[in-house]
Amino acid sequence: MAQTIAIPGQLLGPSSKYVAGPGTHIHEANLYSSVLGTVTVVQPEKKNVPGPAKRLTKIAGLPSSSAQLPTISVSRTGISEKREVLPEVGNVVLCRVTRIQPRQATVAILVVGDTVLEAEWQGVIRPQDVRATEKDKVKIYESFRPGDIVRAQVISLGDQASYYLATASNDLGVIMATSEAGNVMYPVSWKEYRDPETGINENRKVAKPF
Amino acid sequence: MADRRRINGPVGATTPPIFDKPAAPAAAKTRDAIRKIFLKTGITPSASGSAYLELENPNPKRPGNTSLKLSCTVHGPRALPRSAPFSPHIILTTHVKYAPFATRQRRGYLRDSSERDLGVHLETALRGAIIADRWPKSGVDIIVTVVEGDQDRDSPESQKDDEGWDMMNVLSGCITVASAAIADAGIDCVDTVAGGVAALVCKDDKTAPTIVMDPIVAEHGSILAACCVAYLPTRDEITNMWFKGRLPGADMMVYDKLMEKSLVACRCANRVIVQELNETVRKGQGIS
Amino acid sequence: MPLDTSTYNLALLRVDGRRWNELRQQKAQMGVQPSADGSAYLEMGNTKIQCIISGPNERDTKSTSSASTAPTSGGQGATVAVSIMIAPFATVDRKRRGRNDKRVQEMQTTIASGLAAAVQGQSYGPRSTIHISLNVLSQDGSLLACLINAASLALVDAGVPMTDYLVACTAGSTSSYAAADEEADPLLDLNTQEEQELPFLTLATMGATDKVVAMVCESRVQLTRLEGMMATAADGCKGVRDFLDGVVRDKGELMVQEGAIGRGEVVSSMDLD
Amino acid sequence: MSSTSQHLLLSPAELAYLHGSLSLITPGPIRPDGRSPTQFRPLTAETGILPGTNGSARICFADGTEAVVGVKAEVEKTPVSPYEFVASTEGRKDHTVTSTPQKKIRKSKKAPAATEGGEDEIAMEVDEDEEAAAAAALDKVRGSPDWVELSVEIPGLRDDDSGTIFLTSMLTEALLADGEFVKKLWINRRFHWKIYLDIILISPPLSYPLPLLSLTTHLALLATRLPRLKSEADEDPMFDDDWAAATFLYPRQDTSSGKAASSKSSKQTSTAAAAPPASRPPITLLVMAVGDNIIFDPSKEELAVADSAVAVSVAEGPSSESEPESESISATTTKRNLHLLSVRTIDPPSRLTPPGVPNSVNASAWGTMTAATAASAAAPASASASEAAAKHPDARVTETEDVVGVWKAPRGGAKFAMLGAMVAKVLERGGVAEEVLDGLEGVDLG
Repeated sequence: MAQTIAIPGQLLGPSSKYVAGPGTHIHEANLYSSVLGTVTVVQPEKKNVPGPAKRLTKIAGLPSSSAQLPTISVSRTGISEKREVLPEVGNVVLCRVTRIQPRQATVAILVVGDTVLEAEWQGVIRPQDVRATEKDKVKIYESFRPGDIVRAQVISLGDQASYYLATASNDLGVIMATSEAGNVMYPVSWKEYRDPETGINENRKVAKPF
Repeated sequence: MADRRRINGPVGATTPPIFDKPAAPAAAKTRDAIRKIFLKTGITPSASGSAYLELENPNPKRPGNTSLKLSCTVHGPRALPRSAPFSPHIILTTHVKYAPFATRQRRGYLRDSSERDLGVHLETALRGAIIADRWPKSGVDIIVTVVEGDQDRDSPESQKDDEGWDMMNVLSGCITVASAAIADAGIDCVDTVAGGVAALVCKDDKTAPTIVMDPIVAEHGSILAACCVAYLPTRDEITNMWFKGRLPGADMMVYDKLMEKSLVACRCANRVIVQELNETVRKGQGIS
Repeated sequence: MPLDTSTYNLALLRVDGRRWNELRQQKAQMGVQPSADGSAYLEMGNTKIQCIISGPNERDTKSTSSASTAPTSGGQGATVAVSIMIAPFATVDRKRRGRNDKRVQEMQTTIASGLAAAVQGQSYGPRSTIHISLNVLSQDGSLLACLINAASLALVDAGVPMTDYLVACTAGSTSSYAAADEEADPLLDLNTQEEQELPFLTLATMGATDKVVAMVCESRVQLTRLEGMMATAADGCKGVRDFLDGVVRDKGELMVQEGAIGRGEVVSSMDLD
Repeated sequence: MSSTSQHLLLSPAELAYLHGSLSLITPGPIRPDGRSPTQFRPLTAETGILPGTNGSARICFADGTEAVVGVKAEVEKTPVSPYEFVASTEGRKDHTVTSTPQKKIRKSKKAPAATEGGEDEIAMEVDEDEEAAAAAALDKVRGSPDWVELSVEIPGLRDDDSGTIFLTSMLTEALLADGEFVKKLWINRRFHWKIYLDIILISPPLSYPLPLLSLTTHLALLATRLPRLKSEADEDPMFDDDWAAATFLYPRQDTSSGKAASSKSSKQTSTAAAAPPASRPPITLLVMAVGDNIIFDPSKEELAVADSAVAVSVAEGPSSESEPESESISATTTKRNLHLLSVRTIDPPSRLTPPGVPNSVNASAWGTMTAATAASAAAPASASASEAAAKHPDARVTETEDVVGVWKAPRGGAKFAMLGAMVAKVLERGGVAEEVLDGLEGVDLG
C-alpha cells in the first residue's frame, strides 16, 4: 500500500519511540517531518552480540545496546528525480579533476553515493590524503591529471570554498583516465595506466577495479 | 536658442484625455472568507523547486478573473561563490520583483525600494521556517515574480491608492507561494508557512469600522489599518508580522482581534498548501 | 546671485566683515566619538566636519572599496584610506550625492595622498590600513581645506605618528579674471559666496614650514596673482596650524590632569625640537 | 545578512550562557550590562546643531553610536491630477478654480449613471466669503505620502542594501501611517511643503540602529520650524523672512501665545521646558523576547540570542476628547494618548549563529551513553544518535533533543501571545513609550 505521505511540519511520533532519521526534526519531544515525501520506518537490525569489535582506526566507544529504537525518516523518492543531496562526511563520491597544483588537486564533485548531483560542489585532495602509505613522498602530478574521474571519500566539510576529499584506500583513486594522446587508458598496476594505442604508461593513483 | 531639431511640446501643463466614466464598483457582498487560491507546484523544470499562485477576483469586470498572479522559483541548495565567508548554515536570499506590467503604475526592471522591502519581509518569514544548519556551506535563492499585482484597474484614478495596502496582499501571496516552492525543492522546513492579511475597514466615517479578511483595496471605502502575518500552523507560531495604520484608540482589543482574524486567513491558505503538496506526492508515487 | 565685490575696495571689508587676511572663526574638539580609535570635530566658519578614524587595523577590502587609498612611506607603511560622506543637508539646497560622485572621489584621492606624505606609516607595516571617514555636516566654502585640517586633527587624536600637522587653507583674488586690474589683492579663507564668484586655490602645507604637500586650483587665475595667493595661503596655513596646535595642547593638558599620562614621563618622552 | 551580525563573534557556549541568563524567570533577566529589562542606555541629545537646516538633532549613545538628522523643507507645486479636475466638474461648478476649499460646496451626488452629456443640474451653492476655520479645512485636506522623503545613510552599507532599505521604509511608515504628518505640510491647494529627512549614522552601527535613528528623527522633527505663511488661501505662497517668527512643525501647547516666538534662537536654560506640544512625532522602539522575558533597547550581544524581535512605532496623538485631559500641565501627570502606528518583526541575528554540539554526539567527548555524560539525562533517543557517531566519528550532527546548555539557533517563530504582550508592554499607561517621550521632552529645543 502507498506509504503515508508527510508534509513538512507533520507529526510523526513521540521522540521516545523513534529515532530521527533524515528528513525529520525534533520539537518539544515530538518527531515532525521536515521534508515533503513518504515516511519510511527502519527497524534496527537485530544486533547479534558482536565479537571483539574490529579495532577502528580511531578509538570510539562501543554504542551501548540499550537503544534499539526504529529510525523513522522521510524520503523524497519519486517526488522529483532531482534529489538534492549534500556531500556528507564519510560519503564516497565520484568527481572529475579540474585543476592540479603542487599542493592540492581541485576536483568537481559529480556523484554522491548513488545520486547524481545537480549542483556543482568543489572538492580538494591534498597530497597527504592521496595514499595511506608513504604520505610524504606523494607527487600530485603522478597521482592525478586534469580530466580524470576519481572515486574519493569526503573526510571533512573543509573551508568555505571546497570539501576535503581523500583517496587513502585501495578501492579509491582514478577509475577512468585519458592519456596525453587523448584515448581512454586501462589500469595495469596500482600506480600505472597504459594507453592501448601508444602503449605508454602514465602514473596515476589507480583505484582497484572491482 | 531653442534647438531647432527638437520639436518641443506645449509649454503649459495639459490635462490628459478623460475616458468614459468607469462603472461604480458593485456593492461588495460581505465576504467573510479569503479569496479562492489556485496553487500549483513543480511548474518550472529548470528550478529545483517552483510554485505558481493565483487569487481569484470575486467580482470580475475584466475577462481574466484573477486579481493576483505570483510565480516563485527556488534555486538551491547550491554552492556559495568563492568569496563568501564560511557559513555553517544555508544562506537564504530572497528577491521579490514586480513585472513591469503588473501594477497600474509601470515599474522599471531594476528593483525599487518597495520590492526590496517586501524581499526582507519574505526573508524574515521564511528564515523562521527553514532549518538552516541542515545544509552547511550552501545557498538558496528564492525569486518571486509578481505577474499581476492586486490592484483594481477600474477604480477611478482619483481614488489612486498610494497607501500601499495592496503590498500586504502581495506579501501574503509571496509567503504562501514561496513556502510551497521550498517544500517542492526539498529544503528542510520546520513547517509550511502560510501568509494571511486582515484589515480594519470602514465604509464612511459614520459607520463603525469592521475587521475583514483578505481585503480588496477597491472594495472598501477606506482602510484604517491592516496586518499581514506569516504563520506556522502546526507549531502555532508567527515568523513575520507587519502591521500598519491607525487604530482608533490605543486599546489593544482591536489590535488583538485584527491579529486573530489574520491567523484565520493563514489557516485557510495553509489548507490549500497542504492539499497541493499531498497532490504532488500522490502524483509522484503514481509514477515511481 | 553674484557677490558684488565692488564695495570691497571702499572699506577693504569682505561680505562677512573680515579683512583680506583674516581666517574665519574656528572651533574644534578632539575625541568626540568614544567608539572610534580617533575622532575630531572641526568648524571653520559654517563648514562643519566630523572625522572618524578606525585603524590602523588589518585591511578588509570590503569596507575600503568606496574609499580611495594611498600607501604611506613609499609602500612599506600602512595605507591611508579616505572616504568622504557629504550630508544631503550640508548645502543650502538639499542635494543627495550618488555613490561614485566624481568630485568627492577626487577630493578623497587628494587628501589620501596628502596624508600619506604626512603620516609615518612604516611602524605599522604594509598590510595595515588607517581608515579615515569624514562626514561633512555643513558646507560653506573651502571644503577641501577643512577636510584636511579635520583629518590631521583626528590622526593626532588616534595617536598615528606624523612628521607634522598637515594643514590647508584657501586663498582667492578679489577681481575676477576678466577685470585684469592691477591692484587686485588676495583674500584668505573663502566662504561659498566668495568661492562661487572669485578664482581661488587650496594649499596644503606640512605644518608651519613652507613645504607644499598639495595644491588644488580649479579656476582660471592670472599668473602674476598666483604667487601672491600662494603666499597668503601659506600664511593662512600657519594660522591654522597654531590653532590646531592649541587644541591639541589643551587636550594634552586635560589628559594629564585626568591622569591619562603621568606628568613625568610626558616630558622625557618628548624630544623637544 | 542583517547589518548587526557581521562582526559579532560569539561561540555557542557564550550564546548558551547569555540565553540562559536572559531567560531567567525568578529574579528576572540578568543583562550583561546589568540594566533592568525596561531600562534604556544613557544617551546625550542636542538639537539645533545645524543652522543651515530647518531642524536638526544629534543623539550619541554611551557606547559611541551617534546619529545626526537634518530636516530641510522646500515649497513644491502640487500636481493637479486630471481626475480631481473630473471630480470637480462633476460638481458642475464654473471652471475657474477660485472657489474656497471643497468643503464649502454643498453638492448632492446623484447615482453617477449620468449620461454622457451630464445635463442634470446639481444644485450647488458656493459661499465665497464665508471662510472655513483653518482647522475645519485641514481635516478635509489629504496630504500625499510622497511629500516626505526620508533617507538613511549607514557607513559601510550601500544605500540600496536591504538592511538600509528596511530601516528607511520602517521609519517612513511610522511617519506616514496615520496621515497626520502630511497634513501639516499642506500650504494651499496649489502648493505644499516637501520635507527631506536625512539621517546619518556617524559611526558603524554597534547595535541595531533603529531606536537611535527614530529618536533622533523625533527630536529633529520637534525642532523643525517652517517660515510663517503670509499669503492668503490659494495665492502663490509668501513667507515672513524673519526666522524668529518661524512656526514650529509640531506647535507647542503654550499657555502664553508669545512663548513660542520669544523662545527663539537664544538658549533659554533657566525657563522650564516649553509645555509638551499637542501631538508629537512617532518613535520606534525595539523590543526583544528571550524565553518569556521581554527586554527593551537590546545591545548587540542580547540581540544575538533573541528568540524574536519586534519594532513598534508609537505616536502621541492630540488628547482625544474621549479622555478628559487632566488640567495640570506638568509633564509627568499629563495622560498621554498613545496610539499604535506600525509593528514589524525583525529577523533576529540569532538564527545565523552556529549550533553547539551536545556531548552525546561529540565523539571527542566519548559520545557514548555512559551514565556519566550529561546527555544521559536527555531522552534516550540521543543514545542511538551516538551510534551514528560511532559509524563515522565526525558525521554531520544528526537530529538530537534540545540539550539544556547547548546552544541551538531558534527555529520557528514567536508565539502569538508573546508578540501581543510585547506590543502591549510598549503601549501600556506609564509604560516604556511614555518614559521615552518624557525623557525626550527634557531636551531643550534650540
